[in-house]
Amino acid sequence: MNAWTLTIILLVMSSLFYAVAKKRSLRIAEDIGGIRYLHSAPRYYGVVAAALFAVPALSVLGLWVSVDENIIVRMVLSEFFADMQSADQAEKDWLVSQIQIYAHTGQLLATENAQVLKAAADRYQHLVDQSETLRNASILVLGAVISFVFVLFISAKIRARVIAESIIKLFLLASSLIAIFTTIGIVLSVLFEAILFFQKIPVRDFLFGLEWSPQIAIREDQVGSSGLFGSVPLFTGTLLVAGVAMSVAVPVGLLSAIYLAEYASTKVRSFAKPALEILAGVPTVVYGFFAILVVAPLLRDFGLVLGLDIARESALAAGVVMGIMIIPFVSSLTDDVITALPQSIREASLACGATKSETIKKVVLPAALPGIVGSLLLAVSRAIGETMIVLMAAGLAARLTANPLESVTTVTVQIVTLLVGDQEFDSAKTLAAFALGLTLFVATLLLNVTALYIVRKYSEQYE
Amino acid sequence: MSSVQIQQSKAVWESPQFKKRLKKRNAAELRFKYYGLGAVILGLIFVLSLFVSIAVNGFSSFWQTQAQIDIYFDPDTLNADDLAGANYGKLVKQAMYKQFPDVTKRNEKRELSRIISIGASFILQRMVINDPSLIGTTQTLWFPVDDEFDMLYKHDIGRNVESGAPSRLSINQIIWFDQMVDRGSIESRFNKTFFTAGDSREPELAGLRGALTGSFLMILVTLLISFPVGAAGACYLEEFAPRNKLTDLIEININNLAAVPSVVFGLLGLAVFINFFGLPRSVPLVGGLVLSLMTIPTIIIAGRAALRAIPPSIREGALALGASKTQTVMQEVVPLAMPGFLTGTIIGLAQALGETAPLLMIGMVAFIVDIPSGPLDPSTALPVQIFLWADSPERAFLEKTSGVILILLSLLITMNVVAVYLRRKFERRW
Amino acid sequence: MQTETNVTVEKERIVIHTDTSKFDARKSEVNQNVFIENRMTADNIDVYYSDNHAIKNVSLEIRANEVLAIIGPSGCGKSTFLRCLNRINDIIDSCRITGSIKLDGKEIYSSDFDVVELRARVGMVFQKPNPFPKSIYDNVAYGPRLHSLVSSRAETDEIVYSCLERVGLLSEVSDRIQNSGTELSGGQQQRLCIARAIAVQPDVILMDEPCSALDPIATAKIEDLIDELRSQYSIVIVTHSMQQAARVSQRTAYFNLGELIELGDTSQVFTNPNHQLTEDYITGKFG
Amino acid sequence: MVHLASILRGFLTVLAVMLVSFPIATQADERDYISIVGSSTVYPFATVVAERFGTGTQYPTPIIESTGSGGGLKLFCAGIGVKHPDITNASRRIKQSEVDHCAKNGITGIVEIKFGYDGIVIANSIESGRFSLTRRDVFLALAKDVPSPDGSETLVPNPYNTWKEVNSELPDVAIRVLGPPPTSGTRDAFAELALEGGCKTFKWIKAIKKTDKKHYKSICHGIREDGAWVEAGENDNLIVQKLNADKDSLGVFGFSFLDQNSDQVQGSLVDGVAPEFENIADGSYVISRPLYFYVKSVHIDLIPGIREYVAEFTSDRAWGDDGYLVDKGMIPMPQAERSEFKTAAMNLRTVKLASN
Repeated sequence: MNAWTLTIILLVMSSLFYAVAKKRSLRIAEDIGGIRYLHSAPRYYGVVAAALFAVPALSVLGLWVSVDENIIVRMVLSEFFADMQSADQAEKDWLVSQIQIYAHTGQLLATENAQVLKAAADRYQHLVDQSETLRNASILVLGAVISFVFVLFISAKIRARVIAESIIKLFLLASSLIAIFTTIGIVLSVLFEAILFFQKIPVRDFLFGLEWSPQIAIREDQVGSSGLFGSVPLFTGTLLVAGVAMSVAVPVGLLSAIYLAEYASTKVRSFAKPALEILAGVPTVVYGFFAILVVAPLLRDFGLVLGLDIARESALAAGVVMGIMIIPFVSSLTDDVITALPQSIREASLACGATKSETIKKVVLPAALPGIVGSLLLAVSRAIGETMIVLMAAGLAARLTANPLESVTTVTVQIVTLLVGDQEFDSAKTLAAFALGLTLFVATLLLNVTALYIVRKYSEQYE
Repeated sequence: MSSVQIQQSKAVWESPQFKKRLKKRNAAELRFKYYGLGAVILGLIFVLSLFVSIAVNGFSSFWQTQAQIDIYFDPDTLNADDLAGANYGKLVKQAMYKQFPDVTKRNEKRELSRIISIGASFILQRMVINDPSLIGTTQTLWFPVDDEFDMLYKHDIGRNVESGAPSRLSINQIIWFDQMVDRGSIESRFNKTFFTAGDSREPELAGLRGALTGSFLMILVTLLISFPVGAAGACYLEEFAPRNKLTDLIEININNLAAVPSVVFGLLGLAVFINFFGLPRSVPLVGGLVLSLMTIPTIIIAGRAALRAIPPSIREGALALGASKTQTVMQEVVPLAMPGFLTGTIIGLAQALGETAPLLMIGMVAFIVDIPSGPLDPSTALPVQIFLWADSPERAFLEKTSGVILILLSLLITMNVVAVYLRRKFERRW
Repeated sequence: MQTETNVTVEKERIVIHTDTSKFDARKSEVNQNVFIENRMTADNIDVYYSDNHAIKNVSLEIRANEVLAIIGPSGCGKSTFLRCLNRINDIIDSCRITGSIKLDGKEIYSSDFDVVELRARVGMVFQKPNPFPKSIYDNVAYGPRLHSLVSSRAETDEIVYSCLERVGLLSEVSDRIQNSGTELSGGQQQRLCIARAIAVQPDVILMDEPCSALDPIATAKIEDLIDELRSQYSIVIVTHSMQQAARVSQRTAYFNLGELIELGDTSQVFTNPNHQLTEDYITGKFG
Repeated sequence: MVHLASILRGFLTVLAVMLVSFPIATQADERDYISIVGSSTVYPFATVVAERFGTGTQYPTPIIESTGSGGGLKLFCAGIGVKHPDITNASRRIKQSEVDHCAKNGITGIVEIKFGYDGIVIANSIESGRFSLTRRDVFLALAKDVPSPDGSETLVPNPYNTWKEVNSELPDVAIRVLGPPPTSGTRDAFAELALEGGCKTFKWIKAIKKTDKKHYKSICHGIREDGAWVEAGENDNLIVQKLNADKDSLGVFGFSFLDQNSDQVQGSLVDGVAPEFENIADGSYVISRPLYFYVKSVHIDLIPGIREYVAEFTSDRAWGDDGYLVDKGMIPMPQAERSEFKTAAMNLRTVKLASN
């Protein structure tokens, strides 16, 4: 039975139970004098019946699918290769793939033990088939029985609506819990690998080491670099690029937000604000391309005029483009903060004889400062975590420099370059990517939470 | 007294010092205003230069230079037993040699035959297999030219042979090509291939359909997962959740997740979906799952705002009629908040459509020619295709890259316009 | 109705101020019995918000050392008119004003009258107390610093403390003068706003329903303060409370639907209104 | 608003369908396309072959990920079955240790196909002067430790900052070479052919080889880490772009990239020979290396099309003297070698490394 057939059967069965339960509740209602005497509307009985069928069936299906292969393999191995119990994992895996490949294609990979292998493969296939049949039967039966029992016991007193509502509520709760699970997932998925990494490389060396050169020898006979995992150059590189970005985005973003909120006519505002916000919707890979296509050559030519040597892949080019990307974050968050300030404060200042700019500088900005700081922190967090622009435009040289004209590398770039291509999961090189990921996550988490705290505290002040 | 006081007061305001200060203050005011205006204009210049540079570079990718040649379907070359494996390139070469009978040297012949894209032989192969009766006939056909010549025709790139700068094109090739142009057998035509083909190593044969389909499948998966979950999460948090530590934790998590670097989500996808659950690499399903996790916080935040905008009177009205809390929410509140949910979803999906970094982590960067037919076929996505082509050495890929960007941007803009339209259409002031 | 409104356009009357008891010592050095002249005159003012004709051909004058109350039902344009007097309405894009308003004979809407100077000379107190989110001290010092009326810390201190004293706030906040102004109670905040306004030493103070957000005790304090301030400033107060108008003002203007219906001495307006509409409003027939 | 509610209902239905069908669908352990990993140097050749193969046959086009020779072999050797790649490309020969690693995971039948040559060029921007280097210059400029400049037989950390310091005939520009990381076959080959070639010219170092081979290797293959050698990732195209921008830098990459970008970069002469097609094919340009791909023979019946893919790769129209791979910059093997490897491929001859 393929996936679609099973799906359709499950759906049909659910609707069937819905219909049956609904009908039965209507019958009962008739007997006792009308629907009004039922605790809940008939369709709630239907919903509960359908849910009682589908939920157990799906849970069992999920559980089954995730464990059955393992169990079958273990059964086959213990049956035919009892002597292999103590063999190492690689050998077992090899045996299993031999069995599976024979079962699927009828191809024998090795000549030794051919008979046993064939028998094992037959057994394997048999078990797989059996398991599938058993699985399908059991989920259908299980769901059907539970649902059927419910249908049997439908009475005017059963509070179907309450049950249905708690099922819905449970689903809603589960959906909101996704956020927590995602965070846990992120932490777990980087934590284990990071711990493995820190067993090889001391945390101190990682956090405070001044040299980054993770290309340790990947084979014994290959002489590579010595494998230094000092992440300081990465963080300085990240901060350098983010710094350049912020020095573009903060003045432009802040000033344009102020202009649009305080000076611009409605007409200008209604055109310029969405036009600037387009920048937030442009994918970062496009910015990366823009950086190498337009900005880097432009900066380079400009540098030549000034007698500066700007590397094609410079922190400057990446930073400037990233700054352009961040402008709308700064400006729209600032705009929100500024426009949320009560108009009365502005009027008070103007009525004292302040000019508009004095009002802005002396009253509006100081009052909005916490909110603006919060939004700038969010923008910094965005800059630190940005990947594609730096990947395409900043380069790979892990250099400890504060000169934005040179090429630097960032945490995100290293994560990508360490992981893309080589998926082997035990060398310190790939593990380093997870350690970097963990650091990045923690750093942005701190920034975000601080920013959110500030913003929330601030917005409470004016509510 | 009053007149004296008036005099005094006037004296302050009309003193030259005050007037001078006033002038200064007004100048500062004007300056500040112009700084702001300058910032806005600078921002708009950024927007404009981004779009213009991409459009200028990318527009020509929608056209492809094609050459007209007469192909003789030589029965000697086309063995009826093995039509698929025949040497179709030879037909094209022969046709070209016929056009330039003077070319006899082996080396020159090779150069000559390179004018036409190797895609020509694929086209012939398809034609012959579909209609074997063509064998023995002569047909006048249009074929794409090689990307170098495409660049030559469109942008005059590579012509500077005489100036001594090296080029990949030989003088002979340029002369022959110019002769073909003079004969009228070279034309710039709409580049259908760009929209119907998958990736290719030959720029003139490369298309974005594979990436487009990949993106579509991925966004479909994202939509199907993130919309219900996001909407449900928003409902719970806004309508049902008690104010306690757990809710606070969820809120902090959601707000934080919306700002977590996307590359970290890539790490999550790699560790959880590929390594733990054993899903295959490079497939849209995994991409969609990762993007869902990124989109859900956006939808929840937008959904909560939509729910918050619905006045309590609606809920009170329903509750007063005896509806349960769940009924009220499901039947009265959610339908009213639906435009907000949809807007949030579309904006979230638009973000997801442009994401690249997490896809790099889960292996969606391979060379894939075939168009994926389902969420479990390996594929790339539009942004990844941009990344791949941006790194390609062939100059013709530069305009292809800009071309894909144009398509991607127009998709994103369409989605955002739809979102804005929905918001305007269904927006209600309570 | 137009004809009635013209009643107010009288010749500038010379009124001799007789009540000198409230003049403080410094002021009484000056000749006590002098002409009281018009500080501000508004002639044929019309205000439009987009298509909405909010003020219709209003003319009135504001005299030195008087409290002029503007009363009328909600939406009659009293606040709008008040906000024209220091051009604070300028910040509303759709607002358009025609007519002439003069401060000491100088047209305030003309281009050579700087709006900054105007607002410094015509202070304003708003309906809702709106102290800056700064310290009490900085709130009061804001105006003087802005206009460089003070050049040293000592001068600033002097102004701040005397203004706080004037509004009766000094004793209440002396120990927390560096605390935020937003921490004060509503009545205190409003008095702080008045202190902030008088710190600039304006000629005219506009008050837009200054007590509407306050409890009766705080209101009483503000009313006393207004009466006291009259000695030094011209005050225009918009209020929806007729009792308040009767208590604090010398003259009262009654607005209805953007028109000035009646203007006269407060006692006359409240006891013997010239116009039927005014009488109806005062006797509570509508409003 | 009703239609919006029905949209929601529709979504929920489809979601339910997906929830059920996905876990079952992902169970299907099937793959009908060839999965290829490996060297970034071979990537441009392999992708072209794959594309032609996909267009010319009924089989799906193979999926190719560029992972570097080392990373590719590691993936290749990880196991048998649809989850593991079928073919890996390499720009150097497989090592015994890798064969052993493969065997440990049950991969014994590895078919080796050598398909052409690639020169490794040391190139710079066309706008700068052309370098003429010896292997000894290269070694002295790039090795981590070099013989002391005072002539004694001791090693000192590389003291050279400019090319002129290395060899007075070279220009006075800072040593800055962009090259591939150790995962890449290009790096292996460069170390083996260029560095070791220069290294051997010091007799006393060569003598170490006999006594302590490991030490000898670490001297001759160790590349400096003080910034003069910049690991520029595995994407050789990126190096070309960087050279174009940074006129003083040199880059190390495959000949095909030089060929593709001959309007932007130029190859330096090595030992007096220019990196040109003929010179590499006849071996007079010394830094050239063979290109390989390895096929997991047990997968041949598992995944359809592998045999045909190999046939396409080893066909004359691909790797022949006039083949399309030559157009992409590969240097073809002599006819004899071609027919040898074609036979080997068709007979699935398993790789046997001479013990070294």
